[in-house]
Amino acid sequence: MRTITLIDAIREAYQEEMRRDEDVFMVGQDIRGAIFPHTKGLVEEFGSDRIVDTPIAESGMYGVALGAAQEGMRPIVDFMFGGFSYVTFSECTVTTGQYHFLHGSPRSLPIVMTAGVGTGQRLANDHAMSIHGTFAHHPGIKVAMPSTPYDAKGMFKAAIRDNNPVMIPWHMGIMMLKGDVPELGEDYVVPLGVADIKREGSDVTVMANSLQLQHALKVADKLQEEGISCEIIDPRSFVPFDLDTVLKSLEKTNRLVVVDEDWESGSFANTVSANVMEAGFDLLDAPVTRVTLPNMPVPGGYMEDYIVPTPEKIEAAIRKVLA
Amino acid sequence: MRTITLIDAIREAYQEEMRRDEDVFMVGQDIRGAIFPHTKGLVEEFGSDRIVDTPIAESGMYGVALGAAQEGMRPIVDFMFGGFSYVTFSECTVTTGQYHFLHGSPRSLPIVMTAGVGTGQRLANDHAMSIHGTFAHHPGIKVAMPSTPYDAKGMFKAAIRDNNPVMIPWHMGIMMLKGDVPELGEDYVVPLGVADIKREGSDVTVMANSLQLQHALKVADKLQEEGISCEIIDPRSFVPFDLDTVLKSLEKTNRLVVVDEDWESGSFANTVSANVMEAGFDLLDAPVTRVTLPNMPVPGGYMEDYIVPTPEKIEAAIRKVLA
Amino acid sequence: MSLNKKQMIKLFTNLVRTSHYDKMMYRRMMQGKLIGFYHPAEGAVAPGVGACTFLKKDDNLNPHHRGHGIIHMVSKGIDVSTFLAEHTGKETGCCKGRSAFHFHYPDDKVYQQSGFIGHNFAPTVGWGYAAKRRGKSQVVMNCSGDGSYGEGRAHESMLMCQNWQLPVIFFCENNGMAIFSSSEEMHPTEDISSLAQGYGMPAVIVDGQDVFAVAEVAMAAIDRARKGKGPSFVECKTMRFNEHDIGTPDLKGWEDRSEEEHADMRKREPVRLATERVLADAILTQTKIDGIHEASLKEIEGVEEFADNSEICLPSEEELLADVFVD
Amino acid sequence: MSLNKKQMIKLFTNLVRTSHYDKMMYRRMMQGKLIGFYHPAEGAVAPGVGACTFLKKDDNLNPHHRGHGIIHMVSKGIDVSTFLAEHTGKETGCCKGRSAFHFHYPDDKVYQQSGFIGHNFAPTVGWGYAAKRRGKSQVVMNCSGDGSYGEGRAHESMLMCQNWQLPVIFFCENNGMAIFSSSEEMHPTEDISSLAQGYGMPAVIVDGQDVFAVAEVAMAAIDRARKGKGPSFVECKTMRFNEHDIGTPDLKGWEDRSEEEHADMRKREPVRLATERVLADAILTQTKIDGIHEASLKEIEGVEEFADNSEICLPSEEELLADVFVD
Ligand SMILES: Cc1ncc(C[n+]2csc(CCOP(=O)(O)OP(=O)(O)O)c2C)c(N)n1
Ligand SMILES: Cc1ncc(C[n+]2csc(CCOP(=O)(O)OP(=O)(O)O)c2C)c(N)n1
Ligand SMILES: [Mg+2]
Ligand SMILES: [Mg+2]
Repeated sequence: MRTITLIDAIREAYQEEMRRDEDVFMVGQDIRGAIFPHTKGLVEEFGSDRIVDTPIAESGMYGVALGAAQEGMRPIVDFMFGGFSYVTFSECTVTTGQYHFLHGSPRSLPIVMTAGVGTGQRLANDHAMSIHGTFAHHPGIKVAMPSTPYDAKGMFKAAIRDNNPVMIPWHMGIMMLKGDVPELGEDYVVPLGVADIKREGSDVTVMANSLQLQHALKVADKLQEEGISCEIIDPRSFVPFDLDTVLKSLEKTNRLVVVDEDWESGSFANTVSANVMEAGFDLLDAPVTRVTLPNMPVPGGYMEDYIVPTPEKIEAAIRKVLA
Repeated sequence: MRTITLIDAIREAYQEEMRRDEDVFMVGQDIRGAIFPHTKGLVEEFGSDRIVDTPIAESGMYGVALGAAQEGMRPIVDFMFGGFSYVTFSECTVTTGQYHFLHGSPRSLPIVMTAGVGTGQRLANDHAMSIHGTFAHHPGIKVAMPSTPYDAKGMFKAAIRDNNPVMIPWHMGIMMLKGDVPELGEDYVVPLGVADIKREGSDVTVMANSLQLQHALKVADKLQEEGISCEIIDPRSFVPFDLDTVLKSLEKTNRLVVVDEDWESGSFANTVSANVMEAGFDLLDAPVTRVTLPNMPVPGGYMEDYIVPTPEKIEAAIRKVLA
Repeated sequence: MSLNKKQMIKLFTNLVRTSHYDKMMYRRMMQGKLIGFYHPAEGAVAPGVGACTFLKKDDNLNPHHRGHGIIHMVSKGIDVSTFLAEHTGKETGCCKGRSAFHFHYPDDKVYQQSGFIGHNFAPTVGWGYAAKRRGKSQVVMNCSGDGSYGEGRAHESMLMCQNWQLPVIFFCENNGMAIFSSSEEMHPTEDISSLAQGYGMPAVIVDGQDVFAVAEVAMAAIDRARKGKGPSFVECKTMRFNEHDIGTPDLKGWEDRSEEEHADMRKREPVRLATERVLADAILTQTKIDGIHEASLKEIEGVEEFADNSEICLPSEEELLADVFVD
Repeated sequence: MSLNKKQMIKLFTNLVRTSHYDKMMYRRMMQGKLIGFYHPAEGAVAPGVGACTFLKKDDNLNPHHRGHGIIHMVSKGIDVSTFLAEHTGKETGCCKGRSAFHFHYPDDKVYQQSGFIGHNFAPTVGWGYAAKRRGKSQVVMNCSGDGSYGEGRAHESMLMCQNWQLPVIFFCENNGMAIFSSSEEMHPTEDISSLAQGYGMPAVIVDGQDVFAVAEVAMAAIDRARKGKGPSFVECKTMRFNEHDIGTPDLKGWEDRSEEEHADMRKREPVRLATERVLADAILTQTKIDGIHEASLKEIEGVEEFADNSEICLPSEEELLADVFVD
């Protein structure tokens, strides 16, 4: 095991998969110069016909990926910031999601989409919004987000090998988070669709991902001192979603808090809540409680800091379901 | 009272509001020639600088509305089919929704967006998808959808007078539905944010809108014969959402079925379910049960017919929550 | 480039075939025997025939939505029996009856028919990229209407294809109309192809009623692209004889298109023009021509029988859900 | 059109003021005294000054994101003390400290600074539509970079503004770069303004380091638009002296921009060029020039004090939620 950052783990995934398969390539804007460090040094190794920079033209840029995937290649398309995917939204949701199924399911579209997402830079809404919930609403696209360097490397590798379109953003707030990953050369993947219990516990189940997972783990440490035992589940994938792991945990805890850095209305948190209610009503001793962004555009400046889910809000939600 | 169709009711709303206020105008594609009949005859009365056709350029077309609204006008922008809003999605969700709030809330953006939505024409996904759930996920935009000619006229008038951006699609499956509306000249609005009990009942609450409301009413008639009494609530608005009316109904029925013609994952139905659970857990004798589109692109052809929520599926859900 | 006799016969044959196909689609739609809608191509069959008759199997094709691509696909040599089956919602359809008009012939390099106008442009860059990267002499024939060039995606695609000198033909079938909107009103210059100037992309304008003229410029553009000389723009001036899609009124702006306009258009019906030409040039005799019509009608009868004798399949929701993703 | 002395002094003064403003923003960012990021305008102040100095209050302005619009807004005469307050997250900011870089001066007809490049183009059509419909002689100055013209929205906007002959100036500040990407690589022709040809829109190219030259072409374009003669395109060839935004490496493609390139650029620093010109033409004396610098620095000191003495406001979630919609 070595200790590396989440963003370096993502880069290792690209490198290993591009070495393994000639058809894997990346397209984005300013990725050769590494506007975010997940693409640092890649152009030197793979050349600028596999690390492809385009004009500021998101539809054309995404079109490189879409057309090449139809031609049997395996593109990774980097939107830079998650919100920029909205600039070519019809293609990257509807066109992409319906391609396989609507055509009678003869050919799939192995496109990986990625982008930095989330708050923390105080840049406001269009540079701070989450996109996993929006993509999870649109069928035919897998959606996942890693929370640790280990998961990041393994999940990006799984996404690149997946024959379906996968949207896998990474949270800018944990880009420099360090963690253990296997030695270089040890090939591993973290399968999409499998949740991970990041901490075992017995009193309450907390579902959280990415930056919010880090917050939740901190809160769990603190509550442990009071004798409150939190089980922390990282969904890792939103589509497909591993509901079973959550239900199993609820058999023990009977209480669920879902933390989701996204607007409450239409959030993935709500999807979890609704499904848990339908599939596990009798398991619940308290209503599923959600910690999300309030239904307002994410403000920039200092105001960002206290609109987002914080350890304090997570703690309060946990205390509420335990009350 | 007169009896007119839903689509004619919408047109009357446009006419009356455009006569009342010079700043109200429409922009779209082929609206002068009335590609859908809600704009029939408008250009003759209002001229082609108020009934504005643009090239096939959704961003530019939406830009007419956005820029004119910033200049203090009150545009109605018609996307033709709901899915076409995705072609300029960043503008009509993020840019529009954040305009007022992010700028410190000094000026609002009175844009009305509309489009035909929904299944029934067997044209498949991109021509058959719903958009109310997606828009309801994005803060700063009101979202509503009428279910009857009376509501259609009153809600479109309310939307045009509203100082906020409003997305108000209409369902193609009930475009020719007839119903009573007040005489011409009798000015009325149906305020956004107020749900309507379309049928009173005591055993189970069913929330449904648009075409699905019609289905639900039929099912209620049928079940009445068996002595099952359904209370049917039309939310009318998704944002703002009138949760109180639902909770109040649950005090009586303790059972809720939410019908929503949208994909299950990330649907408005899930938002209702999650909020009802948090706000009314103790009112529920059974889990909130949802009837939605399955998480797959909407197929065209004959297959469309039995993927959508049907009276049969609604009936089954009602029986399930009553079991 | 000048066409030889064999090429002219092939073009003429495809013109006859495709115009019968279009009529068949029209007839069936009127009979209630098609799913969804149909955008008739009458008057505008020559561009697609000219563009596609000499494409190779490995060349990428984006068929124009007018005629739902049948003109282009038949001309390219694709078996369209599964296309009609799809349009009738049958299990034997190219998309198992799930797609309405969104056909898919990946082996023949037809990947999509988007319901969103202008959504052909973005993946075009990717097809061109793949062709270039793999060093194959594959070309991309990207056919769409004048109206589609309103979309910003057209710009992004032309820009990027010219940057990278991709083997792409921007083949614009300018019928002067987009639903009710005339291109005079919706485009600021006389020719859509003036856009190409902005990118330094070569452009040519051709009489889109003359299948032979179209084929000559298309072949030159294909040749150019195949030799690695980059993209070009071909604008065909063509016509739409009927309403936009069956059942929609036939307006310009908000008024009926005039009788005169219709009468004028009909004078330049492409099959008639081509027939006059092949007779005048003694390429074909009237007997041969009659034979071509007969064979076409026969072919189409077969396609209709295949579709009509196929089943409607109604898989369960579970089966469909299992088909959303592959393993 | 040739500039009179008063106009030249106004331009020179704005050039000095705005370049000090830009330096102040740079300094504060380096000191950790700004929210978010800052895209320095050094080397590229002349275009914004030339474009905006003679706009009227009622003219619509889309300021370029470089310099976060401060060049353009100061030149238009907007009070930017609330701009710096916003960029420091204060309650007195033009957006109550909520926006980071998304400023808003609706009374001065500056409606937005989008975080999405190219999102200036769509509402431009609406501003032009409103101006035309109301029959006012209002013009729209739409300033953005070479890179922004990659976006399809640029095409849709130019197409529609030309169709409707709207009073819009497409003012392209071509610094040859977009983050790390050179316009040589990302645009297929020498000049971005070649795009205008596609729409039959008049275009002019000007030395963007020469504020007086820029002002002359800008004034002509404004005049044209104000007289109802339709849109036009102005391309300023300018430079970016620093990295894209503070802290990002200064690369071209993926390699450092060379020392030579930097040295060459600095030779054409716009304030120096303008100073030489006003001295040579005896428009201003060195003493007057010194006075202009001093006054600018003083003005900026005031703006900084205002921002620094303002409060950070932290309203409650409820207060904020109540501000999402108006009644
Ligand atoms: C994004 C989008 N906008 C609008 C439409 C509606 N629409 C369908 S066909 C069409 C006209 C297309 O015109 P053109 O490209 O000239 O082709 P033609 O129909 O004239 O052959 C329009 C506006 C659409 N399908 N997609
Ligand atoms: C839609 C979108 N894509 C990409 C970006 C990232 N981005 C910010 S500035 C910029 C470069 C803009 O270049 P240009 O328009 O030439 O202006 P310059 O920065 O050179 O002054 C890019 C790519 C963005 N903000 N929005
Ligand atoms: Mg056309
Ligand atoms: Mg630039």
